[in-house]
Amino acid sequence: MAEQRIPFATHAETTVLGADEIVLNMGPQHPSTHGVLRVKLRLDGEKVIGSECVIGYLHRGVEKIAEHRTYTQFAPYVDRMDYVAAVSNGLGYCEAVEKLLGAEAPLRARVIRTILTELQRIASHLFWLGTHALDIGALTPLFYCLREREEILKIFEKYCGARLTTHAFRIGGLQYEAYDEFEKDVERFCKPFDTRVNEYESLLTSNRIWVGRTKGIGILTAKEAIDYAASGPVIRASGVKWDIRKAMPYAAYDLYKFEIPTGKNGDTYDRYIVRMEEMRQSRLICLQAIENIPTGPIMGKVGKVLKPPPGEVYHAIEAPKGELGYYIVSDGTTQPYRVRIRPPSLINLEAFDKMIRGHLVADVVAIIGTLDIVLGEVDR
Amino acid sequence: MMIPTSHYLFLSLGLFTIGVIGVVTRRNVIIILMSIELMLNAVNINLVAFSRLVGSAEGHVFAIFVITDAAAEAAVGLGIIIAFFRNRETLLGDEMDLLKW
Amino acid sequence: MQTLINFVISIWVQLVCALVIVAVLPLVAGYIVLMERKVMADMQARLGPMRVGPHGLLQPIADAVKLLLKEDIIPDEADKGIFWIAPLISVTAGMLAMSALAIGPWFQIADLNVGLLFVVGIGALGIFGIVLGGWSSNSHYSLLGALRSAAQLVSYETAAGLAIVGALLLAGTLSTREIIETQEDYGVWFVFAAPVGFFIYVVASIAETNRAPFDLPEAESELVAGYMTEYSGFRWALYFLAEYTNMVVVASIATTLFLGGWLRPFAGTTAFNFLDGFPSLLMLVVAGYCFYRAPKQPVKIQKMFLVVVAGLFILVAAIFAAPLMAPAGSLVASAKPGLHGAFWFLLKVGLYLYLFMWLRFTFPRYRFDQLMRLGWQFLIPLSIVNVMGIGLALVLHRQLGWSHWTAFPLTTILTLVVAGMLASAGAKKDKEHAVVGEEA
Amino acid sequence: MLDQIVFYFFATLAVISAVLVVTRRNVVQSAIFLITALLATAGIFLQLHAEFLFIVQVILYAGGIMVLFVFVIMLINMDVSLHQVQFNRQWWLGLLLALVLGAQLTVAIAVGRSGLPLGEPAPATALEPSTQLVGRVLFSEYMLPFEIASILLLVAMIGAVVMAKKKV
Repeated sequence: MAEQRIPFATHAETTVLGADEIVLNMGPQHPSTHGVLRVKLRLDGEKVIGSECVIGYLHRGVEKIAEHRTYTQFAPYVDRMDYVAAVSNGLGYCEAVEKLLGAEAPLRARVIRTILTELQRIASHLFWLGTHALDIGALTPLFYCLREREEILKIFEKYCGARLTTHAFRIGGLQYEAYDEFEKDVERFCKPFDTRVNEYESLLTSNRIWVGRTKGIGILTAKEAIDYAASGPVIRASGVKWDIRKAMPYAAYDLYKFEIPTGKNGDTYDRYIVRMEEMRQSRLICLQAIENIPTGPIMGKVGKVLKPPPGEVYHAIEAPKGELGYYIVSDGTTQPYRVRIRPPSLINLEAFDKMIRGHLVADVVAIIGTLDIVLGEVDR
Repeated sequence: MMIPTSHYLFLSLGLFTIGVIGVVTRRNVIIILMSIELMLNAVNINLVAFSRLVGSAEGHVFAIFVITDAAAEAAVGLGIIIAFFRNRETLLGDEMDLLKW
Repeated sequence: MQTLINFVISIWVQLVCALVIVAVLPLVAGYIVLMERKVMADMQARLGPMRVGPHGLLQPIADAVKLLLKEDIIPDEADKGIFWIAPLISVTAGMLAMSALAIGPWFQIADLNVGLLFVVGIGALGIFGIVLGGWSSNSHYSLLGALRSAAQLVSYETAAGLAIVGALLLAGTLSTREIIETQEDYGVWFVFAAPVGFFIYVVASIAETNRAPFDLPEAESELVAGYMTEYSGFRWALYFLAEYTNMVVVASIATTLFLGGWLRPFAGTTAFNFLDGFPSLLMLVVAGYCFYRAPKQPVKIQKMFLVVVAGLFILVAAIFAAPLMAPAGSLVASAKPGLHGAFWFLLKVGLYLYLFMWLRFTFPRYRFDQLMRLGWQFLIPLSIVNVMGIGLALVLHRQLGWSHWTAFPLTTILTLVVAGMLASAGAKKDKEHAVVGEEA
Repeated sequence: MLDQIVFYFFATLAVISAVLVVTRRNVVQSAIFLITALLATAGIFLQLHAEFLFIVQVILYAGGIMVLFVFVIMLINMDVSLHQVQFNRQWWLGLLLALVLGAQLTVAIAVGRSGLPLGEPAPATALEPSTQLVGRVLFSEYMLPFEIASILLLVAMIGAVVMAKKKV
């Protein structure tokens, strides 16, 4: 047999396949790569000894598009990055541009933004939980999770007319006033939600199979997590208490009390526990916020044509998946000179190869799931 | 109308001979192992046919022993083949010319 | 010619049974799929198939037609002959295994004196279909699925076999018919005499049929569809047919060995004779539900269809009731064991399958090494202990004259103690593995 | 009548598949035909009223040993062997052996006709070696060989594990 050479960027030292090594190509069409991620795995039997992620199948050049749109026109595009958490994307962009303009949204707008973003965090985590459990083989939680997520999407729909790519916020505040039943709807969702989370946990948390499949899988120590610049639940599960909502408060987070859940071992199980706890905390934030939504205007003074002064700004928010940063350079015209987006999924995905080495094929899907990537965001 | 015992013997002979030819002429060790299984099988037919002829269960008992032996042989043989293939990347019997490597 | 006719006449019952199995089993498998989808929908707070026929009742037929009409794609690099024949091997093995099962005292193709071993052994041949199909597809996913499948089946076959041995010790025979008759004589199903054995068999049989949480060979999220990744259309359907046939086979084995086969609950106790009315009653309840739902169907033809279904159920109820009403000794009355036996057998098989589905929709999937560890380090030792325990109980009962009520509970408790020890040892080992994993 | 049909059917099947085992180039196909041959032999056992042996043959040979074979064949990369010469030049030796064996059997039957009634039909129900009888003989008279066989299996198992391990 001719020696088969497979280029491996991450594993250059041994490129010749031995007698019992095979290369398995997972994706881009694969049920559990969450979109169009392609993973090339080098296997010894079922053990992974090397991997390479091939990304870019969903690249749409979002950053380049920004250079040919005005600041306002570009706002809906960011919804299409992390399409399961569109509200968070919008929040990050709007706040970044506001920072560039030197303006600030009124308090009422910020509180409503906070509520919607936290609901979006719950929705995103629910979607993650369902698909992650499905990857590991538990079919049923997905449908329960989607049931709850549906409630949140209904609130979004009532608020701004869209369910998925909401474009809920405007630069400088909000376009829409909260509808009449808004507080009631949020409360109706949040009040029983913790029993729902408990319900999911009763299906999974102490299940022997679930624990066996997630404990000790894909370990990322605190130091490694920092070295890889991981963020969000991934770094928190490794024991690093890093949450931009606390570290650099934005929107109205400084008004509310909430905890930052952290894990100890940095394995898949800890990331699961952290996300479950985050859902509970988000629920608490929502409940605190709807108690007292301040009255007042919802739109700040930003003018009709946005023309920020020349300069640059970096603004990061804590999106459901981690630190979502916008770096915007303005040359004083109506269009941004450059927009660079720091997507949490992409940065977290870089730890994938580290996490997967030495585990089995079955763990690959568990680790892809636990990183909670959305390919729209990875590829942009 | 019954079948004479000699017919079983000829069948057994046929299978045994084919097995022998396989062992002698093939180069692939897996097929050689399979040919040996064929020969053991031929023996079993004999044992059972004779057991029937003389009316005792001993033939069956021996056939069971033969099958046990075949299982042991297959396990060890295939173990050797895997170890061999891992080291030499070939399955040809005539290239198995070292006792230790 | 005359001999041939005589031969056919002498085996006409078996021929009819065989025809029924070959002709009806695909349909039954289709309806098991429908039942599974409905059970899944129920557990997942949704409705499941509702479009084809009232409540999706005709869905299996629509699916079958669709699969038959689909293009039969054979991959270019596949080993065509083997690719072609592999699903057939699986199906044939499954159906052949059905032939020695006694579904009710009347319905049995062959009462072999090695009956149960025949079912187990022939059923195990289906693995060749899976392995060869996976190999011939020439795809890494298929190959991995096939390898997993082979390793899994061989491992769990051992545990299942030893669990069966435990029950066989109680029965003292391999003939399926006699096993059930022994349980009738004992007056107790073997599940109560050997509960641990039943547990082992349940777990092992799920693993053998590649069902969740042991569905690694076709784990959707990992291997796409495992050994059937490259299959499509009718051949794919054949694999599914084989899988569901195998489910029916293992459920039938469990029913025969542990759940009293065709016996009614409390078969020997005349005080419970009112249970004979249960089959008719159940059918009437189903018919009543159909009548209740019929007016709510949106389309007229669906209403009529449901009424027809209800009518059929009433007819079946009448058939079950007839032997009870008829005067004793008449021909109709003598049909009771056959009819009711089949009912109870199928009911138990259905409940067993329901258990399968329940587990499938509740548990996550095992990983391959965990699966192997569970099989080799827990189930197989436990099943050996179980065999010894049952042997001990039989010695105590038969040689030393202990009563059933002390001997069997005692050995069961002993076995359970061993099971606990095994489980705790396994947990300790798991921890060590985890520690090693952290270091590495 | 039926007996004969069954016997000759299975005998033909066994011989044809045995020939194919030896002549096929592809190892997987050989393995499949070996399975067929083994199942045909099982059928002959059934025709001989050796039901227990029939099922042992199916479970152990076809279901166990052959799964092992197929498993190993799949583990080992097949592309290598397809392009090599599969036969060596010893066919004359094989033919010679076949002739010798055939002659031996013919002589044995011709001479032994007086000793053992080999040409006679096998008795139908002189003895039905059922499962129970086999078990009784196996566990009483042949207890020692049985135990030795179990030790043999144990040794084989350990040997196979040791050999297939990566680092000895």
